Amino acid sequence: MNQASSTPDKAVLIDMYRKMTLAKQNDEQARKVIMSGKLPMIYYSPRGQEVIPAAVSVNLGAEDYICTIYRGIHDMLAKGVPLDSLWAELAGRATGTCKGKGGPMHITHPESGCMVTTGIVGSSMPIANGLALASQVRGEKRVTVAYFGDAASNIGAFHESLNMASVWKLPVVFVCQNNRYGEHTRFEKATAVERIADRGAAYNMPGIHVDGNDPLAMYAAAKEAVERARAGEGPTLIEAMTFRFYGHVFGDADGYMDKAEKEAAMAADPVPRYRQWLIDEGYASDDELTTMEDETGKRIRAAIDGALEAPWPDESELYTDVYVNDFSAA
Amino acid sequence: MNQASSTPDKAVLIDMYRKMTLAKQNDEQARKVIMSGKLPMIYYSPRGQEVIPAAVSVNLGAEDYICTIYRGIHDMLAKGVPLDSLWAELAGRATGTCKGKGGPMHITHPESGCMVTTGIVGSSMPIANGLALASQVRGEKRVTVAYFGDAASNIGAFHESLNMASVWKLPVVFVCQNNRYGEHTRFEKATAVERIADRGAAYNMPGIHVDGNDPLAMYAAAKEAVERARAGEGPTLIEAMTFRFYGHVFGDADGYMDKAEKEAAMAADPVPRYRQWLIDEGYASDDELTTMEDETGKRIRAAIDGALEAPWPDESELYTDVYVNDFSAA
Amino acid sequence: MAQNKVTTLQAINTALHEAMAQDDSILVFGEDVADPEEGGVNGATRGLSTEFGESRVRSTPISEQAIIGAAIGSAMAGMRPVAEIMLMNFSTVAMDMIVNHAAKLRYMSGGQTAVPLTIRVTTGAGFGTAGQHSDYLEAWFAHTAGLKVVTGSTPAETAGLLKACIFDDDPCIFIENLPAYWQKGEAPEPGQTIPLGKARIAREGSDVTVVTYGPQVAVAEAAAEQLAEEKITVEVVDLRTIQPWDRDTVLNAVAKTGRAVVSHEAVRAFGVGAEISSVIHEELFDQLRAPVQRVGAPSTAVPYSKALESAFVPDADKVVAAIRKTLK
Amino acid sequence: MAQNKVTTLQAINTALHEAMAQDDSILVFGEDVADPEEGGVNGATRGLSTEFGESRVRSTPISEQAIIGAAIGSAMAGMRPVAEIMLMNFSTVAMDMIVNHAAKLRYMSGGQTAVPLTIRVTTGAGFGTAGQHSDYLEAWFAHTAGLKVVTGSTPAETAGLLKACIFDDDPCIFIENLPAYWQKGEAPEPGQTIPLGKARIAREGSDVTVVTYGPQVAVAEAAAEQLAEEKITVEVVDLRTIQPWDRDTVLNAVAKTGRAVVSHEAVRAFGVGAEISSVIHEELFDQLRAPVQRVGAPSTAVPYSKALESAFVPDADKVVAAIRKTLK
Ligand SMILES: Cc1ncc(C[n+]2csc(CCOP(=O)(O)OP(=O)(O)O)c2C)c(N)n1
Ligand SMILES: Cc1ncc(C[n+]2csc(CCOP(=O)(O)OP(=O)(O)O)c2C)c(N)n1
Ligand SMILES: [Mg+2]
Ligand SMILES: [Mg+2]
Repeated sequence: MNQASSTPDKAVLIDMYRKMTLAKQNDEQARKVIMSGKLPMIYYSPRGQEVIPAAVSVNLGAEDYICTIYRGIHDMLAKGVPLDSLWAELAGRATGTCKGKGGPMHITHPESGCMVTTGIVGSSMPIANGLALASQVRGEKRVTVAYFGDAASNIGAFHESLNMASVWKLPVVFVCQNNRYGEHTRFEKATAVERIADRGAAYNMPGIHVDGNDPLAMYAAAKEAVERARAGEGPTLIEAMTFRFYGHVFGDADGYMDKAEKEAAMAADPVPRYRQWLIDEGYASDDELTTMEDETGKRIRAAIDGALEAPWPDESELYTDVYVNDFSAA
Repeated sequence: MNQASSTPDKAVLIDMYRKMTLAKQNDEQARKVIMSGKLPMIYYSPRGQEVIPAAVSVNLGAEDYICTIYRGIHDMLAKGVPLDSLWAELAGRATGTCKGKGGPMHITHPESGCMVTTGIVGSSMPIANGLALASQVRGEKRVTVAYFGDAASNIGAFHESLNMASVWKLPVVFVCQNNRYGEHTRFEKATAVERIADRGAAYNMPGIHVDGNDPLAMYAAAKEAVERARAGEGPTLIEAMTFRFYGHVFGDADGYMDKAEKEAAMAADPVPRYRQWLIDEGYASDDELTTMEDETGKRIRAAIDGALEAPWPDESELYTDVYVNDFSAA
Repeated sequence: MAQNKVTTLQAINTALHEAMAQDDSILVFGEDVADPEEGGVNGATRGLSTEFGESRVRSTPISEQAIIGAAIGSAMAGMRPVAEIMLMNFSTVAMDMIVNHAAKLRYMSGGQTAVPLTIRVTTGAGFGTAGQHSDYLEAWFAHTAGLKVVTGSTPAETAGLLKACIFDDDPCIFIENLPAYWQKGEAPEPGQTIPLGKARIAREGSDVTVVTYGPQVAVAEAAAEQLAEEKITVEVVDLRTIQPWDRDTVLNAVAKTGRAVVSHEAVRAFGVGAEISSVIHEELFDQLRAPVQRVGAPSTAVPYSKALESAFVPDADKVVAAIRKTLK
Repeated sequence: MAQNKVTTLQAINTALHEAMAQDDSILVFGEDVADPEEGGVNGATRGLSTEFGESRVRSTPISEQAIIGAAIGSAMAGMRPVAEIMLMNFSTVAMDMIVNHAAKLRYMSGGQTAVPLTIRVTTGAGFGTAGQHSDYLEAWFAHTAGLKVVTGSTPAETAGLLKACIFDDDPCIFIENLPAYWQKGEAPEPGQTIPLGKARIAREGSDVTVVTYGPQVAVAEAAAEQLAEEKITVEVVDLRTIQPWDRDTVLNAVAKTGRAVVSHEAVRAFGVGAEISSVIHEELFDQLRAPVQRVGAPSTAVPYSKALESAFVPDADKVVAAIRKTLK
């Protein structure tokens, strides 16, 4: 653990762990319920990447926005998307955040600031700019975070977004979760630069390369970037190094992965590591954390149970929400 | 004139001037014939930018490819697109390079290696990659040059192309003609970085910032890049600083331009400057160059006259060349 | 009334001024749109940044994905952005943003988020800008659920419809015809908006109905004039909103005459006319006295040469020929 | 014959192997297509890089514009690239390359350059991938002059048509249906190609003609089975090439029955069916006994929930209902 000078106070440290354990346990339950056959869905597990949104989100308020991606359930949970309507959406039910129309790749929950979840690589960034632009024009202090993956840094939208954000000094933080693979392709095979953070220079934008599995380092990076954005000083690019434990899509044959690298990454699971650190440093007792974990686990199970019993959307829902005033879409 | 160590020999120096004077005079005649009303066309004058393609092209052979843009008539002439069919195309005649179907923004002439002229900002680059890819796969020594403007460096295709070219070490040279404006917008207002050449680093690609109006410096930069590509060592990004004398589109009200900057640039017209240098350094006499110029002027006038008398395409041409075997397109 | 004539460009400019003055949430951005850049290459947005400031009126980098992304995000956050994509062909660069996001976010979010943006695009053959600058993609946008596709046929219509788009809560593609920019017509009434989804009878007639939109309305009117000499009277329906289109007005107008021609400048095959024609056949099969005829461009790119370009765009003669076919 | 059954995925894989072995100029690239990346997320290109090397078979960055650009340029230089755009929705990111360049370069160059590329795209609702992963854009491509748009309805058809696209000298959009990847059918004959532009009579009948393509061919066949019990015989035409489509075969098949249904999974409004329906009405107006009916998806994004997604895709019941309408 990189004990930075700016170690946050206890409440924040505990809050980060709360977010991490929520995301980790949610993922465990998700994989379980998929395996059980009770809730079939295509699932992009973010297991292993929990530290990043936990550390980012403790620097954000409910009014701040995020735009995330198909592999963003940890980002959503850290930002406060409620478990019940999230799970109902995953199950395609009428009580889901999006009435079952969006599904796992398109969770939206404006109340908690989760504005867009996208399935198109690179597309979180241009939309995040727009949210930030609205805040800037209105003179609000709101910050927008765009999450995306390492491979997304090779697509045109990344380039256009970072350039525009920099030229207009938009209050946005670009958080690249570098898990070293884009689908089955290793980072190095697709990306000409060694560090994505170095691409910041191409936009005259600070680029921070950070161990995204180190909560204190990640916290410091996020804090700096969020403060810069909030102060009207413009955008930051953060490259947070991490690893995804369960391949591209849960269930994929991971023959394309470097086994040793994967095993090492899993052995260095950042969540239990941080847990131990909290105990070692006296921020929490094992019991306290166990209680928190148990309670979190219960809430998740309840959300899943509730989702599985929730009503399906009525077929008429197929035709609504196309336009503000429903023309017949049939 | 930046007398680089690698000053080329006399034949090359003269050849560069030949290309420059051809482009310059062609532009002068183009503006004249447009003003006369005899050949109305939307014309993007490259006047002021002649040095760049002249210096690039003396490093290329006929088998090398270029992809250029609507403001690329100097690039085409330097590469060897013949005046007669070029002018017939500008006039929309059946004898034009493209039978009148392409027009000024879409000149193609594979025989001289001019593979694509495009009107979509940024699109010369991905296609240049493809041409270079074919050469690489076949083990040819052919080099492809992609010309584009400064403002094009802000569009997604730039980013994707440079990354892919670098990852695959494609034999391509990206030549950005930085004339400090994209349409009516000043470079600084749209571009987050001070030097586009610095963006090369984002792709682990050499980025050369060069005075594109200095023939020797430009020659040295082009030589280095073309040799690198030909040797299989991968792509180079060249940012060649220059200026366009006649605004975005010929005839635009140039109220958006900095008058002093424009006047200074025109006063420093690189073509007469180079002419004088050739004489001063004893590479050519005033008479020799005047003869060359006169002869060039005559060829251009003959091409224009020929074009204006050439037949219009038959209406049936509207429906051909849609597919290889003509289905009815009517 | 000569002093009341304005160009389409002036009408658009006035409409934008009016809208921005009326509602602070309206933003305008696109390449060169602010006044230091002369308010656009054609001056459509001239004066806006001077009046409303460069925070609300911004010249952008050449980054169409980022332009539409900025529009989508700000729209979701409660603004009413009017983004300009200089030419319709360039919308292909931003097609992901338009189709996968702007069009779908309301639906995919179950109605939680709205995207009240307007994308102004210009197009139109006639100026020799050839294959990459003159395409008509309205059929694509009409096929894309969630978008509204709108175009005007006169300066006043253009102004009224543009304002309706700006104040509409859905993403609107507003199509402007480049050659029509400098054509004059009656000035719009100040403050007037024209409701979306309602077609207009541009000319009454009882023998044949021509359904069309944009610059082809004038062409249809010219064709009607020509045929009036033969005592054939032609009804001309101006769709205004291409999607969702006004089936009632169209079907009533065709039911009246029993004969129809659908016409547009876009490529005929798989064009907007195919949908209109199909629905007319489906709904009025027994009342039709002849098959619906479609007029549109051939399946080619727009050619450069004047000799070819003028044959590409359907003219009044082609509309007259199609009308005659329905009268056989 | 059970040992002769293959999945569509296997048929595609075999076709690619055959083609690459036959012609050195064939390149394959796209995200994850090489074997270190498992030959694609679905394995469609598995084995190719091992057999033909990573110079000819390349996994790319996630850069769809660069992917299609690389295909266009190499095609112009004499190669026959087969570029994969993983899902049809992602083609929107590369739409400029496809529409402004691949489709137009032959025309704009006056025939000097050809672009013999094939773009393989996958799509199809049914797996809960929702609004951004299941769109059907064939109508867009069909509206774009210069492209050929092709899709198969069985493993053998898919293989034969894919090879025809690869060896064709024009840019082809080859559409693969994702749910059909794991469906089995007769194995293709080795070496067989199926000519472009020729439709196929998938089933003979004399009462009604259903014109369709891709996965809807099986749906139409199921509808035909259902109606056979009532002694209604249905002719099913598989378009194969959506553009340029085989008017002769379609019009003959409809002329025979005097009744037609056009069906596809894509959104009905402004879809491919509108063009086919319009042409049938235009050409066979006097022979039609009922208006042509169109079956397609509603004008919505593809919804996630199983409950909605299954109502989105037209099933045999919907085709049967449309057929009955023509029989009234
Ligand atoms: C434009 C586009 N191209 C391709 C895809 C298919 N795809 C989905 S996820 C993915 C990999 C993205 O990798 P990365 O950005 O590193 O994010 P990660 O999945 O590793 O979190 C790809 C290629 C897509 N969704 N969108
Ligand atoms: C994708 C796209 N967007 C916008 C345009 C309109 N446009 C044509 S040229 C131009 C400016 C390009 O500037 P730059 O790249 O610097 O080249 P220059 O014209 O200065 O040579 C613009 C915006 C276009 N052709 N393509
Ligand atoms: Mg990744
Ligand atoms: Mg420029």
